[in-house]
Amino acid sequence: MKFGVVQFPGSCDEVDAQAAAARVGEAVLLWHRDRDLQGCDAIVVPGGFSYGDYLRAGAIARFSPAMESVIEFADAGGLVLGICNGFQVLCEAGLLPGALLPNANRRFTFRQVDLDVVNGDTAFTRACAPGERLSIPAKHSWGRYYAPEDQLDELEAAGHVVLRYDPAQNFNGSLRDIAGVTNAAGNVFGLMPHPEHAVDALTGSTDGLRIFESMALSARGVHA
Amino acid sequence: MPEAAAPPTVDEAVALGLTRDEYALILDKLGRAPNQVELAMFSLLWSEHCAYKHSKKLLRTLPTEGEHVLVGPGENAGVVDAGNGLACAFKVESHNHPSAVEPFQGAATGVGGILRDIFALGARPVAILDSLRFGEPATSERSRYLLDGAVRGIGHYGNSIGVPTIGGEVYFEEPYEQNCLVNAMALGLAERDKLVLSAAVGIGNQIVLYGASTGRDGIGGASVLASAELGDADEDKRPTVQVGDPFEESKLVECSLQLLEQGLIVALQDLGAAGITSSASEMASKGGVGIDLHVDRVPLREADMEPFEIMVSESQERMLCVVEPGRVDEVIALTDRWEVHGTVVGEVTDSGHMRIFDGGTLVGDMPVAALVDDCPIYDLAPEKPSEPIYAPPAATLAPGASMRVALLELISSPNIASRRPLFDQYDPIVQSRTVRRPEECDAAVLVLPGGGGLAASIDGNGRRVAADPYWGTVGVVLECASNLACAGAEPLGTTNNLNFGNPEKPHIAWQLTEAVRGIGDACRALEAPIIGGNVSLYNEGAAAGPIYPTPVIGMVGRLPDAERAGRLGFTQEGDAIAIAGHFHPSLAASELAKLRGEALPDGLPEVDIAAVRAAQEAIREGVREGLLSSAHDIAEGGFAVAVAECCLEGGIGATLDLGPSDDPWTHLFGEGPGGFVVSGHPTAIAQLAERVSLDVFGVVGGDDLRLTIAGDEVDVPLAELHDAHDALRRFFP
Amino acid sequence: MRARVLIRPKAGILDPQGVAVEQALPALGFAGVTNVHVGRIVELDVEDASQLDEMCRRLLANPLVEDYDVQLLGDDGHAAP
Amino acid sequence: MRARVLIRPKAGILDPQGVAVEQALPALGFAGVTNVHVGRIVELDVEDASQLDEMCRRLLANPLVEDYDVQLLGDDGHAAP
Ligand SMILES: Nc1ncnc2c1ncn2[C@@H]1O[C@H](COP(=O)(O)OP(=O)(O)O)[C@@H](O)[C@H]1O
Ligand SMILES: [Mg+2]
Repeated sequence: MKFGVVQFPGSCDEVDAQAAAARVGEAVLLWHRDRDLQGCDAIVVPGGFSYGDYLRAGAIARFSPAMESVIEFADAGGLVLGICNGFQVLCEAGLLPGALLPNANRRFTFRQVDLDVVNGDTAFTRACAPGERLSIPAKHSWGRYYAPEDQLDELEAAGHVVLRYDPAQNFNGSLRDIAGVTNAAGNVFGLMPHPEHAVDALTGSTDGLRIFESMALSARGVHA
Repeated sequence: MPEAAAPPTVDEAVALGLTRDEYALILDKLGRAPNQVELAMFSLLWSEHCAYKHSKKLLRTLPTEGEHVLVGPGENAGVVDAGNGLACAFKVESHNHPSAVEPFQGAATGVGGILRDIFALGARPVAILDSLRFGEPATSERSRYLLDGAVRGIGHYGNSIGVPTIGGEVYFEEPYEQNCLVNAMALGLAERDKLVLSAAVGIGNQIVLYGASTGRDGIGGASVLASAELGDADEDKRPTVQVGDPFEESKLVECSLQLLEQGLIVALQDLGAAGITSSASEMASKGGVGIDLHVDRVPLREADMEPFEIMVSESQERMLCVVEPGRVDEVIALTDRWEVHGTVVGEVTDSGHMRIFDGGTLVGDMPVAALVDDCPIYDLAPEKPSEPIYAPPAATLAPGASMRVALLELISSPNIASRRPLFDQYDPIVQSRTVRRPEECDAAVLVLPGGGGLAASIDGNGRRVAADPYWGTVGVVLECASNLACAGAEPLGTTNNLNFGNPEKPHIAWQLTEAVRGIGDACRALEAPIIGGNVSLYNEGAAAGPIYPTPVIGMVGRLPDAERAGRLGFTQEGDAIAIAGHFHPSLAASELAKLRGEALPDGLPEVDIAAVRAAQEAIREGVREGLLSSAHDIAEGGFAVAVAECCLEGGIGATLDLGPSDDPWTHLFGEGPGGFVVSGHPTAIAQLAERVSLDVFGVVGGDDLRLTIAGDEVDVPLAELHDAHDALRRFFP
Repeated sequence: MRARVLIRPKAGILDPQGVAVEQALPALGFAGVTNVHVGRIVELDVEDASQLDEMCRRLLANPLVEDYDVQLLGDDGHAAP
Repeated sequence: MRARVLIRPKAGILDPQGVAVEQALPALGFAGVTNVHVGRIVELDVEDASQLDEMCRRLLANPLVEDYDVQLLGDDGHAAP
């Protein structure tokens, strides 16, 4: 199992994501200017402030050569995980539905949040117990998930809403408390909280490991 | 040398901040009148900020050597040995004046500046701490505006560049109303043998400038030198506010570290205050060489900048490095990869002079020694003021208030209430090292490769220093070390930022002299030498008067095992609660005295520094051995507030009986160094009692804080405590 | 030629900044201000103005959540009639 | 009456957003775009348009780093002549 973590100028959590992925497989960094995905089995688009998040979070990074390859990889069914800024990039790139808007509280906010696993039967959550709650840190200023109402209905009906915030902890004002969604094919997943920062009890919780373990199972074609 | 226009007059020199005598000395050093470019450069390097004219003699009295010190004062930051072949660089720096003008950008560029000092040594920045001072937020709209802006600015820069902000401190006092303080401390990690210094070496080596292009940032001061081309009409072309670009700096960090990793450069230096002038001159001075600079090669953000403007520009996010001629192409290629395009702007010479060229013409030529070493250093004329210089604070606690009311007022007072509404806006975990986040422990803790840990704390208490500059400062240094002890760490080294008023005034000179004496004595006694710092003087207004004297102390310590890092909050129902240490509480200059509106006392009780150190060692060992469930040092608000904080952080109550007391208020709310609230299994506490004086007062449990003293009972439900503690939230709508 | 792009949150999408401004104004003594919205402007010199619309759709604005207007500016920097 | 406030970084002040956009465009195949600046717009209904200037100075803009322009809009939403 080989993870590739895309590194943009302004990425912050790419090394953390690489270290987290390395707990369940091999993990390499992929330079934003290179089209070559080095035969990775799964791609992580990491958190941070790619291109300073200037203009609009994720707006510029999505056009990098590496992202062009990631889009092809996703279209071919490859596993792609977008974390925080990576979620924003995947939405901007049209790989995921909806958009992320400035937090309702108008501030960068750090908080350890509880997430309900709404759909434990996806390529990214299959290692989770049914109805499991994950304690994972969130930290961002552009995390308010938005999609038109009818699209939200479809996403929920189709089980594409994968993670929800505890309603009392939805500081960014995401519609329907949505914290993470997949695409229709189920091979692309984005979430605002940072699973790569919840992989070691010493520095917080280990709940985030479920996401990476799930991807490893999926890449090996194991279906829980 | 070719002299175009007539040289600037002595009056222009004075307008640039030089004295007439200093100007005469420059004439003497050059053997002629300095031209426009030269005068601009002298005025910067001979400024208080660069030359430490009024503090250098005092700083020389500080202890700067110790077994853990790898690099002491004099470099961009000091460096200590973090073990396992790792070195930790750290330093605190102030950005007070810019933050008072525009708090968001002022604080943001302050963080950017201190981070550059860290990676200029080849260390990857791994943590930020901030130290803030404002006027009273409840009554001052300006203070709320400055607070909000500074916090947003620090978060903006630190969060965006991916360096965690793991700790800090903030206090609110009337004397900071006009002159707020924004100090930022940063830590960096490097492999010991990969450190790089800033001395320019190797005659013929090339000087490469990389990072942001150069604009007219921060040259407002020098604008008296502007020639006709850019007259008053274009004043606004000289922004008074510098805008930070954390995105640019994040590329600078990665590029700089790769340049070093690949061994492509021989020296590295950030461009801070005084821009390329001080960076190049200090590199030349440290290397005992000369440097030729070609201003026409410097990439500009704006057309037609004059040579002197380029030399003094304070544009942010720029670095200077020294490169062997054969390596220049590789260096440029790497800077291009990171989009921080490097340019060769000069070379190292054996002339011993700074020579500035514009399109081949020599436009400035000065001995490096004259620029860097020959600035006069002044003696202070310290004198203890005959009467108080600070007005008493406004009383906010009703006379005759009960101890219960006093406790809640203290817990909700701006100086004690939870800082969560601030640090919620900072990313404390990026880079995956953070073992103790803000409020989990008195010091922040980072885990290192191999499982050891680093603890960091930053502290200051202007009110106590104002009451007694010597013992107040000693107390600040001791509190910093106590915070480390609660984490289980012993100090490796100390940094400091001296925030004071106008040192040319005898009573400010006295505050400064006494404070530095206090730092020196305390750091010697703790064997926590000073490895760097910064000085910010003239923090006073004509009407407002001086700020409280505010030495800010930053300390970094080491723990053998990060898994054993201490915690502040009670954890275990049934644990015994004890007050331990060498603690002699007093209400003098305490938070309670402030709430009561009492004037500052003249002097604080003396402290037995050695006894406090011994207590810190006992607590530290107890934490390391895992004897203690929690440890928390007693600071603002005294014992009662410390216990309340342990309850709030642990989410569990406590019941204590302090027995009879001739002075219950002092026992509950008195302050002073050397006291700790610890909790643990009764047998463990008994073990600790064999090493440090200790009294068991109660047990952990329940949903209330119940304190009985001299027959009076104070009973507060945790929920009520919690709401009171959240008082700062309302200042961040 | 100089152009200005006005980018606004789509109608119906919460605009926290607009709300914050609207709520802050009365406290400062400004009454009767309503319907406040905060957006972005991008001003730029373009050789080929026909590219502007595509630039907006692909980069400057996110059509899912933002509306945009392109204004071509005369040399006086004001919107051409 | 509807008003629009254009807020831009002052001349001479670093505009990181403008730089980022300008550097991104060529990669997207948009050549010949220069002098890019990114600012904010605030659009609002005011009863008393004479208050707008003070509103800008006190809340909407930061006069230290930003310039602002006030436009009064006709009902068609276009700048009044
Ligand atoms: N209060 C202080 N105590 C010890 N060292 C200090 C103090 N103030 C400044 N220094 C040292 O003086 C040197 C110059 O400081 P500074 O001008 O802030 O450097 P820079 O421009 O790189 O930030 C640094 O090595 C700094 O550590
Ligand atoms: Mg420096």
